[in-house]
Amino acid sequence: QNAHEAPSLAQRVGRGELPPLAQRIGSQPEVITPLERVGTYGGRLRFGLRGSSDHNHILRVVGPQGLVRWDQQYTRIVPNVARSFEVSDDARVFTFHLRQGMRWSDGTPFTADDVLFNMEDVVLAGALAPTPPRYRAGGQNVRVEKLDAHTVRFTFAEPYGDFLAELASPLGQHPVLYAKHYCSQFLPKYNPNVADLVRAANAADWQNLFMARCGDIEIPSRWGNPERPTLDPWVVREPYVGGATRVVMVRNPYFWQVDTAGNQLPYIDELFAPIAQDVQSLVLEAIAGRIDFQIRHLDAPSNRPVLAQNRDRGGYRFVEASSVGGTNMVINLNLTHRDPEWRRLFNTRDFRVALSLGMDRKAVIETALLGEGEPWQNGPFENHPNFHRRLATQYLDYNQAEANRLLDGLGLRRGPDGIRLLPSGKPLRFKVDVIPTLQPEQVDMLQLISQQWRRIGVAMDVNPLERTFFYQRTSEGNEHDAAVWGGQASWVPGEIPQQIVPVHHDSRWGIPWVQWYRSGGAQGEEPPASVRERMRLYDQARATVDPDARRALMIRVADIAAEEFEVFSVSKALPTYGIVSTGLGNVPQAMPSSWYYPTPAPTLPQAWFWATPQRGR
Amino acid sequence: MLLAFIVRRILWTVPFLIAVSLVSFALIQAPPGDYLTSFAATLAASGDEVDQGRLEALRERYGLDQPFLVQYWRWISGVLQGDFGISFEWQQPVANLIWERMGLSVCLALGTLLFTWAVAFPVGIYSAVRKYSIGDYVATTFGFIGLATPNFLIALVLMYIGVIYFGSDVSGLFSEEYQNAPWSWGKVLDLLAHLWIPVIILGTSSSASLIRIMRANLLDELHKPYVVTARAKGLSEFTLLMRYPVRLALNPFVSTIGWAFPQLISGAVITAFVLSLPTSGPLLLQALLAQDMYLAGAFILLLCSLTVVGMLVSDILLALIDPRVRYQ
Amino acid sequence: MSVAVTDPREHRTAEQASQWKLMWWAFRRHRLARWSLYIVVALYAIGALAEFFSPFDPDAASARDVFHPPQAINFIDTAPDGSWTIRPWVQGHRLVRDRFTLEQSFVVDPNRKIYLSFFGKAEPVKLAGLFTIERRFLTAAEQGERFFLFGADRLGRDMLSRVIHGTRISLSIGLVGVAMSLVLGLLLGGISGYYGGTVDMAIQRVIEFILSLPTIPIWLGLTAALPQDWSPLTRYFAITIILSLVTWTELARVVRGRFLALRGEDFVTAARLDGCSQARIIFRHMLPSLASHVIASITLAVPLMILAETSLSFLGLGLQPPTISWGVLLKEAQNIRSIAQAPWLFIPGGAVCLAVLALNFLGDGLRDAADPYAQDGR
Amino acid sequence: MQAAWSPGEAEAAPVVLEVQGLAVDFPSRRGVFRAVDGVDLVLRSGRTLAVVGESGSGKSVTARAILQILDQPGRIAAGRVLLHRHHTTKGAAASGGAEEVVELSALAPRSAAIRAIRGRDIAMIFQEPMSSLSPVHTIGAQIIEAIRLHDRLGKRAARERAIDLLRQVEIPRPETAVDRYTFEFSGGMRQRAMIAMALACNPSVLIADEPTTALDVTTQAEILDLIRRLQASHGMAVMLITHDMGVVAEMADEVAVMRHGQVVERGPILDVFERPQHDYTRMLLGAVRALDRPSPRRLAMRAANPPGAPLLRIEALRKVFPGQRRIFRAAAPPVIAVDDVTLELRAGETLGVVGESGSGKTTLGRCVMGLFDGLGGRIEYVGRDGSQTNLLGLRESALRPLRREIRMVFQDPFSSLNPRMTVEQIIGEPMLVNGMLSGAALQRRVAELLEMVGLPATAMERYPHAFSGGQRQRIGIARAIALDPRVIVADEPTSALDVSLRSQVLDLLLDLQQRLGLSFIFISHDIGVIRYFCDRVAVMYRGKVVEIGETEAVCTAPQHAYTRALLSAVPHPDPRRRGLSGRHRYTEGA
Ligand SMILES: Nc1ncnc2c1ncn2[C@@H]1O[C@H](COP(=O)(O)OP(=O)(O)OP(=O)(O)O)[C@@H](O)[C@H]1O
Ligand SMILES: Nc1ncnc2c1ncn2[C@@H]1O[C@H](COP(=O)(O)OP(=O)(O)OP(=O)(O)O)[C@@H](O)[C@H]1O
Ligand SMILES: [Mg+2]
Ligand SMILES: [Mg+2]
Repeated sequence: QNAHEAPSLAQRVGRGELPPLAQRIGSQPEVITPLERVGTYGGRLRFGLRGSSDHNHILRVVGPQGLVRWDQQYTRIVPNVARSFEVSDDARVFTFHLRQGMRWSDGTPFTADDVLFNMEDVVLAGALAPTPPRYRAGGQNVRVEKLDAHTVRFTFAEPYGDFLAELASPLGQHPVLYAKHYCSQFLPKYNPNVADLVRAANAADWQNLFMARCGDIEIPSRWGNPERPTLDPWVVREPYVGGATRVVMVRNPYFWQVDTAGNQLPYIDELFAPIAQDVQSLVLEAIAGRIDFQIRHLDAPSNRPVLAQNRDRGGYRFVEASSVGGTNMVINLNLTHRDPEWRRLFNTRDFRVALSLGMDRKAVIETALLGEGEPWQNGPFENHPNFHRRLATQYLDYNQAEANRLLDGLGLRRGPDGIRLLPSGKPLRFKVDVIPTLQPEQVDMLQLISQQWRRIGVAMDVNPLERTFFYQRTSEGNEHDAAVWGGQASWVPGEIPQQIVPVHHDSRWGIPWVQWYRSGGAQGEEPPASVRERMRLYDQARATVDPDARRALMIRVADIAAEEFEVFSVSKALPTYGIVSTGLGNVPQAMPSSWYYPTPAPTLPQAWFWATPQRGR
Repeated sequence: MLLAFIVRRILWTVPFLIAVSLVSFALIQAPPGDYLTSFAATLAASGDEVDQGRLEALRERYGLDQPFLVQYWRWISGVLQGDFGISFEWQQPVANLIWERMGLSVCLALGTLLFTWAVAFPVGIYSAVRKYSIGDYVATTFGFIGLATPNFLIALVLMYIGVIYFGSDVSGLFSEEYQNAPWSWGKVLDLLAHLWIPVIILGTSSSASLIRIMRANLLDELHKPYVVTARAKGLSEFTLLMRYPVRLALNPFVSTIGWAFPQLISGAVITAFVLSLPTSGPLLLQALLAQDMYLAGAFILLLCSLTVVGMLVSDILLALIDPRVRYQ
Repeated sequence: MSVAVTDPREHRTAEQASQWKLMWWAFRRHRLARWSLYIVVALYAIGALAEFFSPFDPDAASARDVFHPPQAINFIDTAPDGSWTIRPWVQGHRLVRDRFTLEQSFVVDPNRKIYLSFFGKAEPVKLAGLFTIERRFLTAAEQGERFFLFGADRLGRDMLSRVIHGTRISLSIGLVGVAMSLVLGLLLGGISGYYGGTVDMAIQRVIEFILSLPTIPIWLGLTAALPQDWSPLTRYFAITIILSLVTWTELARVVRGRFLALRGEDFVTAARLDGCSQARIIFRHMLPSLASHVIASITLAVPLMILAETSLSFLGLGLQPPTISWGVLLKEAQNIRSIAQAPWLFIPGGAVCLAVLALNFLGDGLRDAADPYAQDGR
Repeated sequence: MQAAWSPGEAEAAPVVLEVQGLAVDFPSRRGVFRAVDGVDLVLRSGRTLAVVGESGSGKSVTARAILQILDQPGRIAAGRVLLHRHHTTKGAAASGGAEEVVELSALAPRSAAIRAIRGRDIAMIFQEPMSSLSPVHTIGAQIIEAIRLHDRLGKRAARERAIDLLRQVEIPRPETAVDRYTFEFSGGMRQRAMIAMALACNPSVLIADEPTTALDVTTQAEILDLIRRLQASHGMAVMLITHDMGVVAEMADEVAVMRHGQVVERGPILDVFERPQHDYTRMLLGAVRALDRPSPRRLAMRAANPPGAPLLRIEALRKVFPGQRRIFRAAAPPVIAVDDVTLELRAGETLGVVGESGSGKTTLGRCVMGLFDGLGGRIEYVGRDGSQTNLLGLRESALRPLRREIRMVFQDPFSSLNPRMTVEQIIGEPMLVNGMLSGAALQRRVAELLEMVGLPATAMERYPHAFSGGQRQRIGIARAIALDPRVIVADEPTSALDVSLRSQVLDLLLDLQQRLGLSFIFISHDIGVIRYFCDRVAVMYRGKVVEIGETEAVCTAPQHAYTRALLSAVPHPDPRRRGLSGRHRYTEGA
């Protein structure tokens, strides 16, 4: 095989610091077909990080190198770390074949033992955290076996069709997350003297030390230790730790992907992420041309005019991150409101229909969304296989008269100031909770809606809350009247359809039902029959492998949801735009935008390259 | 005796700091939820989803499900042994995170303090002595414009101007090559070259207020009979001013020293945030917002200690410059 | 026997001016202070009668007018035939928007003149929630027409109306905080300095305690303790009070320092011997000596209080839209987009400056009026 | 002009300072007030010009105008002030005898030229020494500053010189006193510190504005001696502003009499004393003589109405000021200001207190007012209803009603008046807070009180700083009598008043005494005033009462050696007896 490598690595090989390329990538590297053409080596890719809780941004660029991944179109699950996989017909047994000669970033071979270590000693042992439900089915943990040095088998007690999608999601990387030879030293099972290490590192306990050194999927310390061996295209040089001002990652000499010409990926030498605390300074960095690729943090519509104006100065173009479906803002009335009177009202379908008809969606879109958008309720777009017309488009017209008729029909008389009165005589006035810092346009939209609802005699107050308060109040406390949240959804495997079935803490229309579902009926409140039915169908869908069967089940869930019309919203979720430097090649014009995908990792940044060498110093 | 006084004050700081730590711990915990709630909220806000089961497990591991006093005790007993605990967010010992940042913060605060005094003193004296002169009006107007503009807005505008018109970056405290370099002369010079921008941003409003305070207090002293006496001795107006009325007008200045420092540090938080300064401000803010309580607690405790020292210095100086107050 | 020795050179006039009168006379001579007083009164009038002074509903959004630039008023209306009349009007603008970049621009529409009228009719509103008015200070002559003297914001809302409405909250609730911290600072600082001893010790420790806590956790902690279902305005009021609970300490320390020095003065002793109550000694005799300092620190505290919410909003606290205050307006303007494309959104900052400067010069005037040494000067 | 002074008599001594047609204006709301109106003065080398005159006649303003340190908004409206530098010892040495006349009035008040003259050529002692010293610098620092400003002297040398100066002005223990603060000094000590400061650079011209008002006669005599010595050795010209005709007689070579801003008479001392031309001068001298003997009115009053039962009984009173704790140095030794004083004040009687400066008179007065804690002994006060209360250890609230009955006149009029209140408010304050009067009635009463002490009603709306020293003192008196009290502790209440006014004020007090049965504790160093006004007198020395008795008895047959020394130092208002008094000093143990 005539493989090629980056000049810097070639030098190191020449100096004898590294084994030759063939030994590093083994015999079965993944061959990537570049999007546009075979690239050239060099340069660095700059993207902006924020100082806190932005570790997933690194993940999105580096990619969650799990056993499998989504393809670029977000339609198919393809092998990744695994060379190939097989799924049994009953969707209970999953066999993964690993790559021969593949190595961790420090040169140690990667084998089935690593998978076993990850699963048995860490995940299933619950050593650090309880086993995620993702690795359970039918109330039992998955069984993991090593068939040979390069083959592992996962066996579930029950059918579990969504398992591959779960593995492809950024949360499903556990089976190949930790290098056994390195991380096992922090487990008492492997290292009886772990206490010494703990003391030397000034850590609280071995768990803490393990987390600090080896990280975990969703915590920043995953990027905090340059020593930790990984399977990623770039490895940490300057870590993401508290107070860091930048993160630098350099190419992994053992990375296991090559292009069609046999060049080892990644093309780009270095990831360089300056840390800005404030979004506005990120905008400035972009304008100044100090950022080569960025979607996250910059994608608010309000930034777009400035970014557009400065495209030449910053030397970037826009890249579209198209939404998978759904909407940017779902209004969730709290159907499980603590006050029975409100609960009764919110649970009245006609009331919700009236509110939906009472919104002048066109005006809101025109004003708050800069004219971009289309009236929409919920669910995937027209071109998506899961598209559900009724759910998406019912009650979209602006029809004050009908809304008033419905409300009058519910016996809600208007009081002296034009606000309707509840049966108890209280004015019909409720609050909608929103996080103002998150998507600022939500507040604007709500303000406009509030003015529109006033005309049908409904008083709504916008209640902006800091995000922790919001979360506490709406997702944990169930203390809200109503709340808004984003609702991008296409109901594909791995993604939670929280707006049509209340199974997640973002289903703010029925939090006690979520608790009931998650606790298996032990906590929360038993939901009504229609919700229970949807929960059942959803569980069934998750167990199903066959895409068509699964889709049919999800459509049934959507049918019920459309009938119930529990949540409603304003406009289609619009594509957001990121910026990408004009000199960067192999970057698609558009990419799906989703956490489960997660943007842009499946577009393979490791195959991006600098077409114009002067950029990306 | 001064020594006894200082010793008494220092002894007093111990229970004081304990009380402060208790209250600040309570304040950190006052917002609803805990680190994990905010962790989940933040991730959810970025479009990332978080695993609920993990949260529960972590909550237990961090002891966040324990009663307040138990948690406090866990923390403070560690602190007393020099162990500030672990930052939840970064999984690192807090002590590793704070020192360098705190050092830079102190640098910045010191710079700002010097700048403020260097500006406020002469200008304040000038505007008192030449009351209602053009210079006085100019100083007043500019001062108030500075005061009426949020610091971070100035920062933002400066950054914008820097980028658009000069193509240069005004944020941060170090050039790229020095960011993670070990300390050296070059790095110090680099720091100084970057420090002046935040110093000016932070210093404008505080110098504006000091100017006004100086002016007000000086105006009160300028006509006192003892000033005339001094004038009759043949002192030059300048020496006269400095030695007599200014010295008395210093009283409020000195009273402020006590908290100028910690306040500069905590007041700079948002500016530092906008300018992405590697000072303690942004980290403190994150820690607070994220309810990363040991980290936040350590910062607060440090700031409190600074205040206590500042107060001590301020009290001693107060006694030095005004014998009427001496140990009353 | 009566001993009356009078100095014949001192002409006697029948009326004797009281100190207040003297101060008022002295104040009147201070031209800038007088003008500042007018401005402050005008601002308060505008704030109180916001509905009357603002041409439009401050919340009325309009898609057509997003980021509409400010228009200048013309007073002379020239007809095509060259004749002219005096009638206020503004030039109409047309919106052009780029679908892709969402960038928009307004081009002057030379054929459109929007005529304005003073005291014209407009949609009836409730004035300060009390009674309904139909007329506005300045509106479009034709109902339904819009014009933007201060430009429009991202939702096409009229900035002029918003600034006018913001006056109300910023100059009322915002200043309540100043007043509260003033009262607390004077009272506790005064007591501490006047009595000294244990009281002083206790108060000083409290002050140190409060001062030593960094402000941000206090804000976060205390505001978090506020019930979430309060209306934004109530919450804001409470936050203001919380702010003042922190800010009084600085004044108190200074007051204490000065009181310690002052309380030994003979004139204070004299007041004691005159039988003045302690409150009177503190407020009538000692405090006036601090008048300059107090006035200065009030004028300094005002902008901080008005703007406190801009910092608070960084933490997701503070006053939130839809409530309007100058701080909220400024906070909404705090982004690169406004700086680059809609600088008129910073007009509220100008309003803050105007108010603060006016208050400051007013304070200067008061200070001078109360300064015996400045009585006859100038 | 009055013809009292004929140029032919001009002495050979060269003219050092000349004031020609000086006029000073104070613009005010009611128009321009001309405080000094065409004053001509001449100061000669080695000679003393005494300026006497009515309180408020513009003496201090003239003095200040010379140095261009007028208070705002005062300004020199006309006239010239000329300094003949070549006639001064210093100037002659500097200029080598060449003629050098500096027109001070033409120099800008802040110019370097005039600064070089202030303090060095012309030094000034201010009238109100108690307020004229910086409260935050030590006495020493202020003197050293004056020394080093004009003489190139090392720090140590300057300090030595400061100590020496303090010693010369009779400050006890000057080595420690240099490091003390103004507020630790008694009134007289401050005045002496002020004098030391003025003399620091051996000025050619000394303007002394009532330099001895707070000094007892013994100290006063020493100070006057000191000035005379300097005059002789340096040819210093002195402008001595004073109300004490004794001092004038003792010191002056020439006298100028001022009234209403003008010099109404001037001439050599003998001429003026023996052949006064102006009515005012005659009245002044008449008043001096009247003050030299007991007031006939008082004697008549006592005959008709002898003093009653004891009203105030002071027993073994003791006040110790703890030694100041200092930074970086050992604590100073404590000061026993009042040492086992036992006194008794009867109803309707006036008890004089005389004594050396710093002997604890003011402290005694303040103890009676209950202004100090940590006192030893008792102060028994008999209320109107005959009840007895020990004032010591009473709480502030319990003292308040008593303070309506016991009032005080402060030694330092300036600092005892709130600078930010108008005179109306100051005098009205006690009546207002005690709920006696308010509104227009209060204003009328204030006007009445002002008139009683010889101030016009227009004074009401002015602030204290715009008055002359004597006028302020009278404001203080008006405030004390406003409440119709039973006891007044008056601390040097008439020291700044001219003689005629002084007797009028004393008569006013007698009048009140008669009407209200008032009792006085009257602290003064002016033996004349004591004799005129007091029934009994207590003599204090170093915190102790060394002698107490009927005034006449004490004055004519003093028992204690200190009293004898005191009386021997009393200057006589007769220039022909100058230097004749067999003055001797008393030192304890001697
Ligand atoms: N700052 C001022 N503003 C207005 N008037 C003033 C001011 N200073 C002094 N005067 C007036 O000028 C006049 C002269 O005052 P001056 O102090 O010279 O009197 P004096 O002769 O020294 O009296 P005394 O013997 O009482 O000290 C007084 O009537 C006084 O009221
Ligand atoms: N606050 C104080 N602290 C320390 N020592 C003081 C204080 N006040 C007065 N003294 C000292 O007490 C002594 C008596 O002072 P006091 O003022 O009673 O004297 P006096 O008799 O009134 O003198 P004079 O006639 O000069 O006014 C002096 O030696 C003085 O230095
Ligand atoms: Mg005088
Ligand atoms: Mg005295």
